[in-house]
Amino acid sequence: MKLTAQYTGTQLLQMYRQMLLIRVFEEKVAEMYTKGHISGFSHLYIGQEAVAVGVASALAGTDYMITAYREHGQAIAKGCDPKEVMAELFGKATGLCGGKGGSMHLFDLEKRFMGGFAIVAGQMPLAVGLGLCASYREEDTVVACLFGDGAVNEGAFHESLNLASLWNLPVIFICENNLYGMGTAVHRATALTHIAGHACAYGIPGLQTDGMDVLAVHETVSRLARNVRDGQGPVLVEALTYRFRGHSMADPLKYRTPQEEEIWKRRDPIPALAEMMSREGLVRSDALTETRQSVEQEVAAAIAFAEESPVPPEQQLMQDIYVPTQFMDSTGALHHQPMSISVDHAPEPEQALARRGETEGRE
Amino acid sequence: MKLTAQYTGTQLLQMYRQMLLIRVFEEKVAEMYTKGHISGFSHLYIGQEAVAVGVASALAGTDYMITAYREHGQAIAKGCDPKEVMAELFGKATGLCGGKGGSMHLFDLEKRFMGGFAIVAGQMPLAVGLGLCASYREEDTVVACLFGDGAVNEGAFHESLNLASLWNLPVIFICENNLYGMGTAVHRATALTHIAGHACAYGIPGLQTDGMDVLAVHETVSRLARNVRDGQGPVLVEALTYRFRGHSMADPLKYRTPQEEEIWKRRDPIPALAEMMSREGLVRSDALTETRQSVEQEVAAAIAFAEESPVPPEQQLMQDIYVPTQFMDSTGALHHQPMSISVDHAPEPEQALARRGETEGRE
Amino acid sequence: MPELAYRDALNQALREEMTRDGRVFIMGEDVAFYEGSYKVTRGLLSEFGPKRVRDTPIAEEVIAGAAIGAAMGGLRPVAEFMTVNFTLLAMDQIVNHAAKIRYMFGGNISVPVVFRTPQGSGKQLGAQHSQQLESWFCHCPGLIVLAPSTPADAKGLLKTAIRDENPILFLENQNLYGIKGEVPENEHLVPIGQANVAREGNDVTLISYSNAFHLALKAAEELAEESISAEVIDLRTLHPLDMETIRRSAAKTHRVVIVSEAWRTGNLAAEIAMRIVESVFDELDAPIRRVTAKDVPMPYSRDLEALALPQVADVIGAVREMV
Amino acid sequence: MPELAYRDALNQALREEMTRDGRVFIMGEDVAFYEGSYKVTRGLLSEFGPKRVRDTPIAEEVIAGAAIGAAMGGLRPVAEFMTVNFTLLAMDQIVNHAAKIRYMFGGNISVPVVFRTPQGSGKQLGAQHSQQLESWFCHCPGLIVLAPSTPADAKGLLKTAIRDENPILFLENQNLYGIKGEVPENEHLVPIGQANVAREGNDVTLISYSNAFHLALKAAEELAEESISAEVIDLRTLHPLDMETIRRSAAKTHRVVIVSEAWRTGNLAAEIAMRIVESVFDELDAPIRRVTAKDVPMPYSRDLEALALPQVADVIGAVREMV
Ligand SMILES: Cc1ncc(C[n+]2csc(CCOP(=O)(O)OP(=O)(O)O)c2C)c(N)n1
Ligand SMILES: Cc1ncc(C[n+]2csc(CCOP(=O)(O)OP(=O)(O)O)c2C)c(N)n1
Ligand SMILES: [Mg+2]
Ligand SMILES: [Mg+2]
Repeated sequence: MKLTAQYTGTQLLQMYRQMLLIRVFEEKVAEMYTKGHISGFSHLYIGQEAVAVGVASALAGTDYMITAYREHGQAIAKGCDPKEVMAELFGKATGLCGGKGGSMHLFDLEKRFMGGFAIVAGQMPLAVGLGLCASYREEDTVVACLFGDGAVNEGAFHESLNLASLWNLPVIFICENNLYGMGTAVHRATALTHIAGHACAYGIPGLQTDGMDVLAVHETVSRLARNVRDGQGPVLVEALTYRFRGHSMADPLKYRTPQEEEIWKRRDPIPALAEMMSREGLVRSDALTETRQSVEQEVAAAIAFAEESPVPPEQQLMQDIYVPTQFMDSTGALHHQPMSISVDHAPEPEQALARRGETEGRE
Repeated sequence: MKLTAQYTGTQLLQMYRQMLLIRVFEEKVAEMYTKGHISGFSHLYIGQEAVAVGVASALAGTDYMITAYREHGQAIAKGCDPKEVMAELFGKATGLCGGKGGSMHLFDLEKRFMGGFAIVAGQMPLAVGLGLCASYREEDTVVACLFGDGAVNEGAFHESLNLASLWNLPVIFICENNLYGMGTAVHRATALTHIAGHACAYGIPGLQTDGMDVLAVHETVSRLARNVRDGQGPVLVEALTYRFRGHSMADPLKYRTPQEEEIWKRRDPIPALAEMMSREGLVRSDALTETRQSVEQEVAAAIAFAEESPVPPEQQLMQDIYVPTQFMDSTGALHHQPMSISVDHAPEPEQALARRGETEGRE
Repeated sequence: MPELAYRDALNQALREEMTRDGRVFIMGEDVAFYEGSYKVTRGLLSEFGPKRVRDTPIAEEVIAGAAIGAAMGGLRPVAEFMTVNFTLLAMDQIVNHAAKIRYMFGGNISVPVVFRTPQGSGKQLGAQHSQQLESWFCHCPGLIVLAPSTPADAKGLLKTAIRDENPILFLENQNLYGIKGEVPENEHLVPIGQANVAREGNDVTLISYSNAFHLALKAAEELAEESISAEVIDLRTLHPLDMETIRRSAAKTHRVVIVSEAWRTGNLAAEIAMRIVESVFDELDAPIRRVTAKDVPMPYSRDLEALALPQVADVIGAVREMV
Repeated sequence: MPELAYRDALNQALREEMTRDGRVFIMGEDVAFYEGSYKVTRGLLSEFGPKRVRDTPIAEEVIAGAAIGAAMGGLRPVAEFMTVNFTLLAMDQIVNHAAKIRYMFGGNISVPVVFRTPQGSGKQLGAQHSQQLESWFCHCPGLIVLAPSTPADAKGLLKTAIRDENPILFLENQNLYGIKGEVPENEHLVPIGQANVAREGNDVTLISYSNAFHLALKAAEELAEESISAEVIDLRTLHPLDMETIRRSAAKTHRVVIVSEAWRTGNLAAEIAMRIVESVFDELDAPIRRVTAKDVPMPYSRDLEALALPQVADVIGAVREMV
């Protein structure tokens, strides 16, 4: 089938640009990590870009995405500003979370990027709760919940899929099966290696998609998202993919063969899309060059922004632990006099405020 | 098919007696509870007797059974002395656990009854560990792990079945599907109500059996036990059954209709077996009467034993918290002088001692 | 003021808050159709319907997590764990998610979830069903821990908790559901972080909460007959601690006994004691005493269980040795 | 004596015990093929084979539970949680099963399981990966809690733990895996329940353990230059506490500082302090000081993280204010 039948050149170029942006961003992250500008754990997404971009491009801006710790690329795909992502990795005050979150805990409420979480499968129950919000408020929002193949073995996976199915919630569970959880191959961790097949235990559809093909992912998720939005309940998607780098920066990668890596690297989703577009004459070759240049500039700007940004001031340490209550400040310290923000008028999360009218109107 | 083809009259009468013993025992428990001799929670097994007896009669004495809190009948079926079970319910020093366990925590190492547990699905990971022992020591022991339909929704169910399958362990997972977890019907708690069907997610066999027919249970479990003993890995059995009483003594039973209860009570496994045996002329009717009398005597003796037994002495309170170590006693208190029992020669669980030679010989 | 049982005061709080705010909903095991295993949610399903009163499977991790996610999305979940023992299955969601989400995301989101659950021992439920875990929850920044001991506070604190923007562990007590007391109607809000001086006295301060508060109160009554005047503080909020009230009382009576039904070692009582020592050391006439449960898994047998738990006589004994 | 890194001392203990006793085996995430994410189990798969060195799925509840079940069946499992943060997912099995099984079954079974896991903060791993949970585990009768701070104790305590019949939380520290020290060869067994007076002194006692012990030791060295003589106690066993050693030292120096990297409120430090106060109150010349982490989920940013954690200067500061 011709791409032109389904996509405009602009759409494709946009997907290409997003994937490339993530790739170049991540390569810079590796460099900055080695230089000591970024610390802690850093789990690169290189090789898996087609999944994040395929998923995000199939979602509406008001749809939620929630995920694990390998999430720099997913955050960018969902629309987060690479500057703020990079600043967060640098631990700077201008980062998405003011430097408090770091690589594993990116978050952007406005973009409905509901967080990177560092406990394997920990985000899955949360996704059910976000789905419940949509269902409760009768919105047509969907929740894309991303997780790794390793998460499938956690109890939280089971409890989440069961409850989402039982309550018919609009959640798209997307397993990025990159064949390994750290050094453990899927077949050594999961009895039923066909992950999409786990849907059988929850009475929901389970589909496999090619996670190295951004269009395949985009199409699978777009189609499913329509059904989910229609109230047909959750689905499980397995995107077959591969991380080109180690689990984290420290991984010596002894558990994979160079042959296996080679096979997958030949399927790199970024040149693959470029080639497809060129083949069908959908982009001029200088458009690709221009894209690379603009991406490199964007990443360089992100680095510059991160480098120049201030570190969080000392007094930030004890801030944001709590939302102040009548007699308690955000550090958890108690005060004798009621504070200006009283319980009744406590600030609410943006989205709750925004939707309040709606909700009240409906009930 | 004629019963005579498969069972001797003695076998059948033994199963009948076991079921009746459990029934009469449980009716007495209800009475003693009402009189205040038994406290805490008490979850009666009345109606489900065919499952415990069908399972236990299909196991060898060296096979393990491990289960939840509705376990009086299961303990008796596995060979525990009704006297000691009743004494435990009375909280007496002569009880199976010296009065420390109570209704939900019966235990008898000698009978390989590895415990009643009160956390829904909490026994399932333990069963995997017991299965691992058998596999590790290359014994042909099997582990029968009993649990309710409610447990299927817990993460522990998922993690346990996956690991047992992955490691090919000799565990028979037996779900007693009595249609309700407390007041919640299966279809309101589990997306895939066909519980045996959950086996699909673990690549293991899943079978349904009639939990109101002791012979059906016996045959299913016998057959599967052979395969499991042969090293074919774990299986999931769903026994369809019904508890004739409430969830516990306090349950007003508002969530079920009298009609539904009637239908199931008509399938009472005890008269059903009696009728089958009589129909085929396998027992004389006075054998049934004698059985009832002997069962009633046995239960009366259990009550007498429990009533006459002493309560645990005060000093028992702080005993058995720890196995003494070199400098620590069983209360957890530290001593300056090494105690007579030194770390190296600490007493070991009976079964470990018994098998030690074997294990060492093999490795 | 009408008299209500503790469970009915909670029920009233839920009903009022659900009426006031359409975002408030209830979820948990057997909370709807079965009306709660302790009947706290009685009548709510029929009043508010299945959308807002939701039965869940027995799956504590997703009960906790879905409630947290719903709170992140702007709803006001009140999730029930049938008993505190089952929070052990949801610890990761409570401690590593609910408590940390706001901070680790730089204050860009709040998690207004209330986890209700009964604690309590003394009903011969055995080791796995007889625990008090408040000392754990208080050792976890990001959580607020409430533990009302009276029907009025049960209502007032639950209403406040539901309106609060923070993740809250709301610890009820299975021994208290039946106790009765006067409960203000409608807008009765008890602030978080305020202990209650439930009885004034001069000779000794008894600090307590939840069911143990009633032991302390009983002890104070009996001590009064011996002309020992005990002040009794009901903490109500366990985290953060109202040290101001505690200190004031300690500085007044110069003697402190802390009563808790949780295990002794690592009990929150030690924290309270240390904070008193750190701030009003010179005011104390005697070392602070702790009256707690013994360090033992709870035995089933009635007699042993009674020995494991602190009794009124133990409180009185501790006071007598001090004054 | 040969010098070994802490991780290699642990490795040696595992190797020796597995050689000695065929019932000992290892299970956990990435412990076999990957050789452990902190390389503690390096070489063991190839030496002992896949039956005795077992990779598991990422499924902490069944890792804990299967280890407990195996212990009940007569094996000697050493189960690894990749970090202590993930024990939150196994809390039910650890607290409601491992710790209670022996008691609730009337002493008729034992649960000889060792749960190894690293704790530790200070590596910018963020809120969900930077916790110390020893205060929780110590508030749980039935468990033994060990936390070695040196390679020699790491080896000696792990060997003892593996031979012990009780469920043991063996807390390693990710900041210590690389430190080196002399380690006795072969049968080196450190008894459970014995603290180590690592440095003698007269003016103040610094009580600590795990990584914080090294802060205390450093502080003692710097204080020596100011002619303040600090005694440093390395607890090694956190539960049960060696109060005898602690009391003896407190009675000698009359001043105590407790150093812990866990959160302040509800920290085990309060328990230790209270026990000292309860037994040698009159011997103390100053209120006991606690130097702990701040009550905050751990921030990622390097500077903020350093502020959240106790530093050598904090220990020194606390001492200076006392003497
Ligand atoms: C509950 C839990 N257990 C263990 C870990 C340690 N850990 C971090 S990532 C990881 C592997 C996860 O693999 P997978 O889900 O396949 O995701 P991938 O890294 O391949 O993206 C493990 C074991 C963790 N973070 N959380
Ligand atoms: C983890 C956990 N959650 C909740 C409970 C409270 N509870 C006790 S029994 C029960 C119902 C279990 O139903 P099922 O597994 O079907 O067993 P049945 O009682 O029908 O034998 C519940 C919810 C518990 N004991 N453990
Ligand atoms: Mg993976
Ligand atoms: Mg059931």
